Amino acid sequence: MAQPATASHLDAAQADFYRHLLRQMLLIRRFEEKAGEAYAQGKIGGFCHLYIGQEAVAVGAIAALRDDDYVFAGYREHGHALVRGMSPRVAMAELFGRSDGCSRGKGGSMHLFDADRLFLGGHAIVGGSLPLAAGAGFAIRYRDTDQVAICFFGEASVNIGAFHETLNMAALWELPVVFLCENNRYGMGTALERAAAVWDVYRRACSYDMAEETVDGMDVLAVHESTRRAVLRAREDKAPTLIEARTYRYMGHSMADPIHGHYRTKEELEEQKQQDPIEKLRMRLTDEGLLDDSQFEVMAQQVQGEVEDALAFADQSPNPEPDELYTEVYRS
Amino acid sequence: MAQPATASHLDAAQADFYRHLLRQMLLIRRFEEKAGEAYAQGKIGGFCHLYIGQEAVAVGAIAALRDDDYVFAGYREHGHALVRGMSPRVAMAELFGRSDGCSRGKGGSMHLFDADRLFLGGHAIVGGSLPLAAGAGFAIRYRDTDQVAICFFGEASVNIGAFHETLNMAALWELPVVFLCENNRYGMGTALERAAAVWDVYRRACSYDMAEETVDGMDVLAVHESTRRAVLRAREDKAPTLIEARTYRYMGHSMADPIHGHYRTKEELEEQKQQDPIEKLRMRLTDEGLLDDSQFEVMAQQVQGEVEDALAFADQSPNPEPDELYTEVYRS
Amino acid sequence: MPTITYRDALNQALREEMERDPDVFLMGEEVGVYQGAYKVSRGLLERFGERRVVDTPIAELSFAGIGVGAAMVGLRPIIEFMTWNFALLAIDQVVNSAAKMLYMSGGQIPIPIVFRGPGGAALQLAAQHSQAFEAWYAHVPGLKVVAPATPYDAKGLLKTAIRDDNPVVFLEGEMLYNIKGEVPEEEYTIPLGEAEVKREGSDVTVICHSKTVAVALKAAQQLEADFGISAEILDLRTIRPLDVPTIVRSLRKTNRCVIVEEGWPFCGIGAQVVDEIQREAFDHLDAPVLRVTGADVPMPYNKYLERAAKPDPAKVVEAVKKVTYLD
Amino acid sequence: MPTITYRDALNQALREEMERDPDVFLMGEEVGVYQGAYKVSRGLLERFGERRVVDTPIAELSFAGIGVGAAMVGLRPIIEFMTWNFALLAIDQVVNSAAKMLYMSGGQIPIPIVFRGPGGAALQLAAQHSQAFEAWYAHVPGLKVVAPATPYDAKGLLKTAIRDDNPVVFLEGEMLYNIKGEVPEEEYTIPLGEAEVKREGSDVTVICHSKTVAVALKAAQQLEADFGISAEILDLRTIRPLDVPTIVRSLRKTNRCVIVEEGWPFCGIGAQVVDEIQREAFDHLDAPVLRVTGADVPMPYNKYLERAAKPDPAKVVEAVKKVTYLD
Ligand SMILES: Cc1ncc(C[n+]2csc(CCOP(=O)(O)OP(=O)(O)O)c2C)c(N)n1
Ligand SMILES: Cc1ncc(C[n+]2csc(CCOP(=O)(O)OP(=O)(O)O)c2C)c(N)n1
Ligand SMILES: [Mg+2]
Ligand SMILES: [Mg+2]
Repeated sequence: MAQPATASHLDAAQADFYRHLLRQMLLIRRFEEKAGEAYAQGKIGGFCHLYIGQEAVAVGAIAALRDDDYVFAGYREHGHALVRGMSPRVAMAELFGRSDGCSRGKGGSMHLFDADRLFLGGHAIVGGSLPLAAGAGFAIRYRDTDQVAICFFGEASVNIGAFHETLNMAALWELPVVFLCENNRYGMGTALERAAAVWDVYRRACSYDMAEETVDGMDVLAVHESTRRAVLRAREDKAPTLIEARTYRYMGHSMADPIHGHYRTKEELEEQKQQDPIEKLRMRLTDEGLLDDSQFEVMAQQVQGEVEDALAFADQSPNPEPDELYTEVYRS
Repeated sequence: MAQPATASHLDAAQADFYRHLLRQMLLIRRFEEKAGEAYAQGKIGGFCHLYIGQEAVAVGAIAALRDDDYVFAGYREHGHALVRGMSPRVAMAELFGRSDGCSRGKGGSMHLFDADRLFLGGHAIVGGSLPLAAGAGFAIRYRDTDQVAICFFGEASVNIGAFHETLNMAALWELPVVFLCENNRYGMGTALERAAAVWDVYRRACSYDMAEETVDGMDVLAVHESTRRAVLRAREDKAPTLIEARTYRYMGHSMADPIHGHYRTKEELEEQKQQDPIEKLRMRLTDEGLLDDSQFEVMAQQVQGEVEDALAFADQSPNPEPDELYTEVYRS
Repeated sequence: MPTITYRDALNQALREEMERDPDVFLMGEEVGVYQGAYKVSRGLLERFGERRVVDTPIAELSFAGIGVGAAMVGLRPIIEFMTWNFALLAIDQVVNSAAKMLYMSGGQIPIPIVFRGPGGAALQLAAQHSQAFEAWYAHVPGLKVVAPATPYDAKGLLKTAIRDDNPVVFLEGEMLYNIKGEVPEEEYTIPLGEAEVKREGSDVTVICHSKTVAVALKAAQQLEADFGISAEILDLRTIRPLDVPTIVRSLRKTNRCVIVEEGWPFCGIGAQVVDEIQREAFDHLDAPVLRVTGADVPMPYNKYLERAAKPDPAKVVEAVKKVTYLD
Repeated sequence: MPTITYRDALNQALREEMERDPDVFLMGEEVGVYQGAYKVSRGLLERFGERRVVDTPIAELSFAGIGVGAAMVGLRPIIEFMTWNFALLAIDQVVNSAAKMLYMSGGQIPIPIVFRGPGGAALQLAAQHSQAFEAWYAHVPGLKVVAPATPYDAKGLLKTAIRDDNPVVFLEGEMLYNIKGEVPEEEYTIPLGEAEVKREGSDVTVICHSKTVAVALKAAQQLEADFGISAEILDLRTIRPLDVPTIVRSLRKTNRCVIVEEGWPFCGIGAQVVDEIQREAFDHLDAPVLRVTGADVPMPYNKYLERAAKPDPAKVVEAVKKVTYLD
C-alpha cells in the first residue's frame, strides 16, 4: 500500500507497520466471522472458540517476536496461528477437519500446530500449555540461544496449579518466557472476581518476584510495546515476564455458548464494543492521515477475498483417508 | 506441678501453661527418639519422618486451638498427633503396625488419624492435605459454626499446584483456615532457595490478599501467639492466614536419609541446635524461677516413663488379623 | 409415566437428594450461575442458593480435595467435573485421598462423596476432550464406578450413589444428556452393583454400558432381522462392583459373548469381563469372547475418522457373526 | 561379565546416553545434589553439570510438562518421578500432552521423552506410596510402557527408551534396585516390545514382569521339585506394545497359563493378557487362565498384611496347581 500524504509524525516504516497490524486484526476478524458461519452450517464441528474482540492481543504481541521464537496458545488460537503466518487456507481446512489442514484434520479448532513457523499449539486443557512454553524456554537456555517463548492463556487459567508451578520454575531458572494473560474478564460464565481472590492478574507475579505489566488489550500498539519490553527482557536478561492484557470477547465462550445471559449483560457487551481494537487503530491511522476510507476498503476487500478463498479451499479439501485413523499414534 | 516461689511476672495459670508446653515438647522429643531406636531395631518399617527440632511449632500452634477445631498434617505428624491428645501408646502401636494403633496398623507412621480428637491425618502426598483442610474449612462455613481448621505442611510444599489453588479458594471464599508452613529450610535434600523463586514463604500470601505472618518456629511462645492471632482471625473474621514458622529439623528427612551430607553441613546442623526450642523454654522458665532443675528432672522422668510405657504397649500389641487385609476397603 | 431426558433425570436426582439431606451439596465449575456447562444443574442455584451450589475456579485438583475434606468431616459432597477429561488433574485426590482414606485410617474416616460429570467422546472434540476412563477408576479399590445408560438408571443410580458412604465415580455420557426415557414420578433408587438384562436372547450375550447400550440394542435388532440371531443384551450399569453372577448366568445360556465399550482396548473393562468369564464359565464358552472397543488411538477431530473410532452397531454385528461362526 | 546392581545398570544407561547425545538431559526431584532419592542418578551431576542434571521443586505436573515442552522443540528429556505415586499429579501432561501431541498435530510434533522412576510397593510404605500403575499407562495409545526385571534388561531397555522418538513410561522397581546381575561392558540395547522366555517349560506358561519375575522363577523351582511340573516363565519386559506372538507361541506349547502381576486385579495387565490369549489361542487352552495379583485393597502398612497383599511364590504354585488340575 502506498503511503499517503500525511501530517503524521510517524515515519514510513512505522506507518506500514501499523497498517500491517490493522490488516492482521482485520484478517482475524473476518476469518472468525467466516468460521462462525461455517460452524452454523455444520461444516465445523466440536468446540469452536472465536477470538473476535481480542485481536489486538495476538497481533500486537506476536509482532514483537522473531521468526525463531516459539509461540504457544490455548484453544482460542485461530488468531495466533494466523498472525504467526499460518495461511488462512490451512487454518480453515483444519477447522473443517480436512487433510490439507495444518494437523491433517486430526486436531481441529483447538489443536492448530505449525511446526515450521514454531507455532506450537493449540492446547485444550486449561493451564496445560504453560509448562510446555516453559519447556521451550528451558530448551532455549539449554542451547544457549537468544530465542524467546511466548505463552497466551486466559485469565481463568491463573487459578490452576500449573500456572503457579510454572511461573515459579520460570522465575527460579530465569527462563526466557513471556506469559501473556488475555484477561477477557470471563472464563466461560465465571467472572474473574468470582474465581480469584486477587482481581489483578499481574499482581500474581509477586509470588515469584517476576516482572509484570498490565496493558490495555484493546490497543494493539500498547500490547505491542508491552510485549516488546518483555521480549527484550527475555532475550537479553533471560528473565520471564507476566503480562496482563485487558481485553474482551464479543462472542460466547464457544459457538455452543450464549453470547450473553446469566453471566453478563447485553449492555456490558455493547459498551465494550465501543472499544473495538480494529476501529481504534483505524481511527488513529485515519486521524494521522495514514489511511483514508478508500484505502481501508481496499484492505478490507483483500482480506475478505483471502478469507473466502480459504473457505473455498477448505470446502474442497478432501477428508483424510480412513487408514489415517491409525497413523501418527507412534513415530517409528 | 506445684508453683515454685518466683520473681516472675507470670500468673500461676500462665506458668502452668508454659510448663505444659515444655512437657509436650519433651514428650515429642522423647517419643521421636524412641521411634528412631525402634526403627533401627526393625520394629518400625517404611518411611519414618522424625519431628525432632520442630517441636515448638506443633506444640505452640495446637495449643491455640479448641477441641472442636480440625487438625491436618503431613507425613511428619507424630508430634501433631501427640499434642492433639493421641496417647503415645496408640501412636507408637500404629508406628509398629499393630492392631491397637490409631489406624489399626493399616496406616503406619505417615497415616496417623484420630477421628475423635479431630486429628485428620497423616497425609503422604506433598500438598495433598491443603485442600482437605480447606474442605473442613468449607464445612465449617457450610454449617455456620465458629470452628477453625489448621493445616501443617513443609516449605517445599509451597511450590506445588495444590498450595496455590487452595489458598486462592480459601481467600476467595473466606474459609476459616490457618495454613501453617513449617519452614525447616529443606525438602529432603533441596534447600528452599534452590526450589522457590521467592525465599520468604509468607510473601506468597500476596497472590491471594491473604493475611500472613512469619514467626520464629524455635520459640514455642512466639508460635503460640502467632497462631492465636490467626485462629482468632479465622474464628471471628472468617479469614484465612498463612503463617511461616522458621524452624529446623535435626534428623535426616526420614530415617532412611542421612542427617547431613551433600545438602547441608554438620556445622550448620550443630549451630542450629543451639536454638533448641526445648532448651529455650526451659531456660526461660528457669530464669523466671518457674522451674528448677529437680522439677525439670521430675517432668523428664515422667515423660520418659510415658514413652517407655508406649513402647512396651506397642511391643505387645497384636498384629491385625489376616482377614483385616480385606476390611475397611468399603464402608457398607 | 413421564418421559424426560437423561439430563433432567440427573437434575431430579440432584434436586431430590439435596431436598432430602441438608448435608448434600454440589460443587464444580459453572454449576451455579451458568446453570451447568451441560445444564445438568439447571435451577439448583435458584433453589438451594450459593451455599449449596458452589461455582469454583478452574482448579480441579483442589476443589476435588476440598470435597474430600468436607466429606471427612461429615458432609456429602457432589463434585461435578465439567468433563472427566479435566479430572486427570484431580486424580491424585480421587485415588490417594478419597479411595484410600477409610482404609488407611483403619476404618475411622469414610468418604461419602460423588464425583460426577460427562465422560467419553461427544462429537468432534478431538484428543484431549474425548476419553473414556471407566477402566482407570474401576482399577482402584475403594472406588465404586457407575455408568448409566438411560434416564431411569441415571436417576436411580445417582440417588443411590449420593447416599452411599463410599466415593463413587459417576460417569455420565455427554451424548446421552438429550436422550429420553420413562422416569416414574414416585421416588426410587437402584442398587449399585446390579447389571440389567435389557433384552433377552439365547444365541449370544452382548455386554455393554453407558453409550454402547444403544449401540448393542441396535445391533441386536439387526442380528435378529438379518441373521435370525437372538442376542441377549446386558447393561453393566455399575462397573465396580461388577455383577459377575448376572454375566455368568447369561453366558451359561448363550455360550458366546461380545463386549462393547467406548474406551480404549488395552486393559479396558472388556478385558476384565473376559477374565471373569473365562474363569467362571470356561466350559460354557463355545467361542472366544470378542470385544468391540474405541479405536486404540487418540481421538481424531475429523468426523469420519471419529465415527470410525467409535463402536457402532455394524462392528457389533460383525463381532457377533464371528463368535457365532457365521463368518 | 561384570555383575552390577539394577540401580547401577540404570545409572550406566543414563550416563552412556547422556555421553552419546548432548540433547539428553535428566530432570526431577533430588536427581542432582542429593544424587537421586534412590541414587539412580549418582554421580551424574558431577559428570554433566547443572545444565543437564536438573533438580526441580516439588511440582510434578509442571516439570513433567516442561519436559514435554522441551521435547516439542527437539530435546530428549528424561523425567524422573521420585516414585510413580507422585506422577498421579502429572498424569494430565503424560496423557494429554505427551501421548497425544504427535497425533493431534497431524504428525508434526513427536515427543521423544522418557518418564521414569520406581513403581509398585516397596516395604511398608502404606497406601499412598505403594501402587503399581502399569495398567493405567498401558491403557493409553501414544505411550510405550516398559518394566524391566533384571539389571541387564534395565540397562538395555532404558537405552532404547531414551532413543525412542515416542513417550516411554519406564517403570522401575524400588525393590529391584539392589538386585544384581550380569551386564556386559560392551554397548547393547534391547528392542521394546519383545518378551523373553526366562525359563523353558512344557506344562504351564507363567507370565510376569518386573518384580514378579523373581516370584515366578522361585515358584517354577518349587513346582519342578515338589510336583514335577515344568513351568515356562515369560517376562513381558515391555507391556505396551505387548508381545502377543511370544505369549501365544508359549501357550500353544503348554496349553495352560498363570499371569502374575503386582498391581490390582481389576482391569490389570493380566486381564488384557487373558483377553489376547483366549482370542488368539482359544482352542489351545486346557484350563481357564488364572491370575495372581496384588490384593484388591489399598496397601496396608502392617508388614504381615502387606506381605499377604503381594504376589508370592506360594500363590503362584497354588494357581499353577489349579490350572494343571493338581488341586
Ligand atoms: C483443566 C480444565 N478445566 C476445565 C476446562 C473447560 N474449560 C475450557 S475453557 C474454560 C474457561 C477458560 O477461561 P479463560 O482461561 O479465561 O480463557 P478464555 O476462554 O476466556 O479465553 C473452561 C472452564 C478445561 N478445558 N480444562
Ligand atoms: C507430590 C509428592 N512429590 C514428592 C514426594 C516425596 N517427598 C516426600 S517429603 C518430600 C519433601 C517435602 O519437604 P517439605 O515440604 O519441606 O517438608 P519436610 O519434609 O521438610 O517436613 C518429598 C519430595 C511426595 N511425598 N509427594
Ligand atoms: Mg477469559
Ligand atoms: Mg522442609
